[in-house]
Amino acid sequence: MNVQDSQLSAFRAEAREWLDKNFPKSLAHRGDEYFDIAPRYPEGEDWAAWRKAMCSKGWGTPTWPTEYGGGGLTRQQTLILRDELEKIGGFIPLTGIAVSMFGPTLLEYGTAEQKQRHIPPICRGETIWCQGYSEPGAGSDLASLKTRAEDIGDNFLVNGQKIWTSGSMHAHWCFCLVRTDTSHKHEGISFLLIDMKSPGVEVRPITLISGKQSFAEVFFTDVKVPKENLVGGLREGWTIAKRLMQFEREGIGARRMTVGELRPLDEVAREYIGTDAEGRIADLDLRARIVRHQMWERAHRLTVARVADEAKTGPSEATSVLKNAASHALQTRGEMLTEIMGFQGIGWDGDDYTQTEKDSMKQMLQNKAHSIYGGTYEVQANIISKRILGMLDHQ
Amino acid sequence: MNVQDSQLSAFRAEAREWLDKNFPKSLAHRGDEYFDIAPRYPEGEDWAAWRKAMCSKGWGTPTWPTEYGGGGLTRQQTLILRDELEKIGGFIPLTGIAVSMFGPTLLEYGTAEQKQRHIPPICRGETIWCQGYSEPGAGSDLASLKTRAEDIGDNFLVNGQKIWTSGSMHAHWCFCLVRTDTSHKHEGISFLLIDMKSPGVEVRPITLISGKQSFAEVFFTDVKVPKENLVGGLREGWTIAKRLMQFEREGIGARRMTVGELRPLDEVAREYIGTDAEGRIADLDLRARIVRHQMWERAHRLTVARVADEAKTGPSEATSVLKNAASHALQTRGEMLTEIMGFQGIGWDGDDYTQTEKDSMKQMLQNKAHSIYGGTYEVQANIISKRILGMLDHQ
Amino acid sequence: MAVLTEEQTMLRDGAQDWVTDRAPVSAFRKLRDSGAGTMDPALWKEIAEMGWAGIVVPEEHGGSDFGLTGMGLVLEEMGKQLVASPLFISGLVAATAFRQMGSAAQQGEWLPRIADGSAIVTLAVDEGNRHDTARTALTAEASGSGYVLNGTKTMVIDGMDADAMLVLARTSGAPGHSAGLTLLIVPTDAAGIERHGLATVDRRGHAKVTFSGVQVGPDAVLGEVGGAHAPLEKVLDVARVGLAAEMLGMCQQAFDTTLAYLKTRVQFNTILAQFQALQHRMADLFMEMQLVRSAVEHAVREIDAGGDGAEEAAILAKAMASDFANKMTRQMIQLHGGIGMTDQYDAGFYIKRSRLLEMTFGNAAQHCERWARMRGY
Amino acid sequence: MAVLTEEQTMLRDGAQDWVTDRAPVSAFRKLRDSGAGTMDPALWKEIAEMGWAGIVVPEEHGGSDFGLTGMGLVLEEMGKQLVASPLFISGLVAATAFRQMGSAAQQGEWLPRIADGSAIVTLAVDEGNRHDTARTALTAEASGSGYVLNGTKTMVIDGMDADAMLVLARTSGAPGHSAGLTLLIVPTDAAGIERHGLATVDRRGHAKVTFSGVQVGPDAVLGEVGGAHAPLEKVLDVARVGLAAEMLGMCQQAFDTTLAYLKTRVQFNTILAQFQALQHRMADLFMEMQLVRSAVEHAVREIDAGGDGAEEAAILAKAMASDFANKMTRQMIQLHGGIGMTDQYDAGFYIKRSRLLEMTFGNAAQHCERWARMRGY
Repeated sequence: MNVQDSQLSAFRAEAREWLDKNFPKSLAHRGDEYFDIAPRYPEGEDWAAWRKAMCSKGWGTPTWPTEYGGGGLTRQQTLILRDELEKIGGFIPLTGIAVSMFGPTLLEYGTAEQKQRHIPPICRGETIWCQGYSEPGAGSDLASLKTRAEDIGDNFLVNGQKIWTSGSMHAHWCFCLVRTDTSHKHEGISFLLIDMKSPGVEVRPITLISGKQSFAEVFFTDVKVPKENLVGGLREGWTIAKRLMQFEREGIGARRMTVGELRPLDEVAREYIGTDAEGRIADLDLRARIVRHQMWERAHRLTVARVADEAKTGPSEATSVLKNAASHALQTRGEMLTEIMGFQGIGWDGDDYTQTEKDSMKQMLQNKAHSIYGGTYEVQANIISKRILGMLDHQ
Repeated sequence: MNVQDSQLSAFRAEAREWLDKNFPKSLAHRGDEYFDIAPRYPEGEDWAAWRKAMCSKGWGTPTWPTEYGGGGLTRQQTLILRDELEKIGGFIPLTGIAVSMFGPTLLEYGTAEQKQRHIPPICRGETIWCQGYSEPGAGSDLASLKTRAEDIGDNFLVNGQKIWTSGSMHAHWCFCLVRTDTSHKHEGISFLLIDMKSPGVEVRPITLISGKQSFAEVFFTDVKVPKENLVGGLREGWTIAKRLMQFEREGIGARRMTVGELRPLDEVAREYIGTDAEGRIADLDLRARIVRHQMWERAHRLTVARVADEAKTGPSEATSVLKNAASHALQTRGEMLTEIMGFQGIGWDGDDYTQTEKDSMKQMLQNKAHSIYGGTYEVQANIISKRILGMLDHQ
Repeated sequence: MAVLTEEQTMLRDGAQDWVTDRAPVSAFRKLRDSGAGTMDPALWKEIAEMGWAGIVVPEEHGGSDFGLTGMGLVLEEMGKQLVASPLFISGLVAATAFRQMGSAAQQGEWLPRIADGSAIVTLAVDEGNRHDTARTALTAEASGSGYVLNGTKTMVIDGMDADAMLVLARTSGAPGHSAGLTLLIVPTDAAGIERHGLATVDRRGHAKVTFSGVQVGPDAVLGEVGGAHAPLEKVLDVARVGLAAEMLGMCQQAFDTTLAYLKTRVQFNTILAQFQALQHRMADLFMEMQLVRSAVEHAVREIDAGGDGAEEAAILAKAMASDFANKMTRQMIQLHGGIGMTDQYDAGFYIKRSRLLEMTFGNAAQHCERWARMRGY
Repeated sequence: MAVLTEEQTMLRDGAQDWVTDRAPVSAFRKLRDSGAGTMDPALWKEIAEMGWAGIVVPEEHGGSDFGLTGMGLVLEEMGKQLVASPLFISGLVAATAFRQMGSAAQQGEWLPRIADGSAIVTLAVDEGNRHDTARTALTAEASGSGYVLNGTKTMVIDGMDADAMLVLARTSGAPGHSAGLTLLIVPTDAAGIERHGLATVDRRGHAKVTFSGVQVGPDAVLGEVGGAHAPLEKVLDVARVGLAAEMLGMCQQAFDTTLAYLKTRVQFNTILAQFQALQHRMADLFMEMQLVRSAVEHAVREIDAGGDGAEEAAILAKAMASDFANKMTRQMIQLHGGIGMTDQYDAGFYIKRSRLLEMTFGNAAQHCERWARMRGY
């Protein structure tokens, strides 16, 4: 055992002991509830205590620098922390785009003042951020955005409309792509931080096919934004946005199917469909598909781990691969769960269905967004073929 | 029952009686042998007698006009004839591209002299034709062909190289696309009939991965072709070629998996893999896939029949659909047969494998060409999306 | 599309016009948003007036006897716009059950009322998580000269709007046995019946029905006591093909809507329809849809021909239509992108309705299993 | 690609250089065309001299004890160029069998000779159409202090070149039972053995071997009499992961070759790589290949770790690599078009070799079945 290994062992022992003392047993395997309703946090003493404990230690954002309230852990240490969490059904009590996308980006591109102002509240789980990227009519072609920010001296004057801004109903701040120059497409974009309490900001929730309202439209009408809220230089917004999207894809692709462990499909199938004399799931066609799906899911998880292992330095190019493979896994699982639950799997409301059953249908529908947001499946395939495989432009 | 129906009933009775008298029982369900070695015909008295009987009646080419030796049957009558043939394990003893592609095209575009000279021998099964279309380097982009035909008075002087000319080793004649004008791509092409015995024609067989030599390269070196062998006008070759390719796709897509009935995969699986206590194929994953495959194959056959039914007049646009669906069916079957036969399915030579076993491997490999020749799967998808669905050019 | 007779063409065109005009998907949206109910009685009245409820009913009982060939055309058109009506369950399924299993008296009593739309009759067969008639546990015990019914049925189609139900009950044997099943006609207002609507994802009128000592007379039995399984399976095969026709229409519409969207939506300065990857995906979907259409049209013919081929054809049609409807509705959303995910767009209605139809009267996997068993493997 | 240690990197690079330089696929073509044999003894000598035959052999027996982690890297490189050599069956499988099941004496006798390449040892387990050790019918009857073997084995890898075979024989029970199986080491020149080469599609050295009263001593038995099934399955799992590594290499090469072809071939005035439909197909293949790579590299690690995860990991690797190799080799031909169909191009070699490896020691479907049973469904 070399020096590094023994240090890691020591860290593992320390982490285990600390978690044992601090993780409320009542929350074991309840990460999904948490995840599901992010970015709002569940109420209750244990939830608050756990968040407070983890955030004080900086482990809500384990890899971020300690000077801004992060944990300062290495990638290896972080893996160990996650491993120990998983063993006890634990989870990191911070989630959402501030932690997974905006924070890392601001740490790279922000000024010292901007970091000092915005990062520590994120580490403490206090501020909720939303992303002002997509616009109606732009779709996958993000850079065709039209929301304008006009220079009016000390402030920018922002006018326009954003869509698909997740969590904007509860957000304190919005990081926003705005057009400061109409003569260039990509080079005319800037990256602005907007206080959601500013006059002229209006939020209208969007109802999805799953019934959820996790996204909204945001309207900006003559909103004044101080110039100190510009991240990077004028017209450097697209560069920052691309970096942030890389974090986003990584997050979407790399994240486990949920924070906790999902119930294996075969177990659900045995319950809902039953087994034959030899103990096999009675629907043999389904049984064969469950196997293939579980294999895919397992290989996807292994790939997430491999990519994390390989990408010791900087962002990995594999994020598009991970995202598309995850879409496939998630959506197949959703469809199969509906199929398995049969007449109990197509409920929408009422007491005839358990909460789990109703959730499974809604989740199946909601999952369809996984291959649309953060760059569609098709956009990812473009990225893979062009950037990784070097197949040039198709036009 | 209306007049038309009663006429068709009468035709059915007549056909049945005639077939009963003329079809040699010894050939029942042996259509595949025939098909397999086309365009050469199997030897033996019964084979010759059957060909002679059918060709004399014009039923080798049932829909062609009687004046050129065809059967003059309507589409409905032809379907009845095929139906009655199938009932007794019979088959039409003419096959190959002269019957399925070249003949119909010449009937549309040829002069009276050309038809009188070339069609009757085809109806009698006497001449074998090959297709001089593809060239090395052209691939799917057929119109980029380079073989030149120079006007030298009474003749054209042909120089160039063709590839993938199936059956050219045995062919008497070749219908050939040649370039008579280099200043236009599509409009510079003409359609020429070339006697394969002409001086300067050389044929070199191509060995395929299946070990078969059904294709060859054909080299033309200063070959003189009389001008009366030009079909259509100068530079009208591409129009004729496209019409012929439509017949080709129709033929490839519409043809049954073979002339006779193939052995059902489930039967092969029961033999090679065995069954469980409930009589199910012991390999349950395979069993599920066999079902899906059989359903696809069945639906494909029904589609062939439906398209024939719908396309009362003129060629159908559905040929690309039929061809791609057939590629899928054929190739899936080939792969599954190899899988089912297991260690007996991967033999190449020797007495350790039955002929059927060895053929199955070679067929699996040979089938891979189905989605390549006659317009690749991708070219068909282009045709479907652009011509049928109107999705415009992708560039 | 199959070659149609003049009469069939008129029927199809009439259905197309009526659906487009009177019952487009926006009408269903209004119905859903209003929360008023799961079918629109006014539309049902129009449907009945046009004679569609009697399409498979013999002329002597007031129908037009056009068979499934005719009904399939109407259901396909209704499927396109997701029309919510009891035409399928009453006009096709119940009518077929009476034709094939009912006595002359029962036919005389029910078929005219089904044909003119004055009675809505549904089928109550399912009990567990998935369709499986043999597992029927609801009992019908002999009592006096009639029977007493006890048990619960679920997924009773248009059950809240029905006037009567054809109830599959066990008169002998144990759940799992196909012998001992009996089909009985029971009015929904009989004493001891409790119904409540299920809030299913497609927001149609499925009901759960509880039978507590429901008394019926001896004339309630359709066909042989204890021998309902085989004849009912034939009725269900007709129902499955009807569902397949509805799903085919749904798929055709989902495809057409998606194609139209791709032809107008611009991304990266290019109309989406110009992207070759999307062209090829649409080409593959179109190809598969052709196979499904062939399977459905074939099944319709085989059912009407009444021969041995009907069972296989019904299996094929239901399995392929279910699989393809699943795929097509997924692609409808994917190819629409974000807008397809919103409730204000119709794509969600298609995927939700599809998931339900896929499993109604047996899903693709169950029919694949039937296919294998029918062929002895 | 997994993060490698310095030693592993050197091994992988060495293998890559040697394969490219000495044994590219053109070397295999020459071997096949010559009809001289199914392996090149000169190449085998070089392989042995580089120490690769001893990679999984303990140092005390002349090996380097690099484990499957090391051997997997070499097999992957060899898979890329379809190198025909007994490295897999002798250097990995037989060596592992001796390590895991052999006595100290047997290890001392065989492992040094396997490691230095002077002995080629193979495994004779298969008898029927498909891999299934429990179905073993070849008998080993006690005779004197030893055994007499009667029966036939097929698909014996490199059987014509082997000096000895590890033969799975039935000492009790009936075919179908996993109890009663015994593994014995038998020299190929023993009296009563007849071998002949099978002309398989990949043109490698598979043999059929007939045993007619072959006499062996009591020291021929590896491990327990009648108890070979479980320990042999562990050896076979190592073999399966080795095959998966070879298939991964084959797939990687098939992918790279196809990608390079698409980047140079022009159609309709456009380089094929510029067609979006082909870009997306390659993107999907690349994605799936990443999953396969993860499964294979994970299995290699689990095998070397020797824990409980090895079985599941081996199943996953063999099933996924088999399925993907099938798909990738099909696409290799399709995307090459006509040239891919010709024998003069190498694509045919890849698809042929793939079909054989897919079913060696159990195909994807069989491993899917194992997966389900292992999880109790």
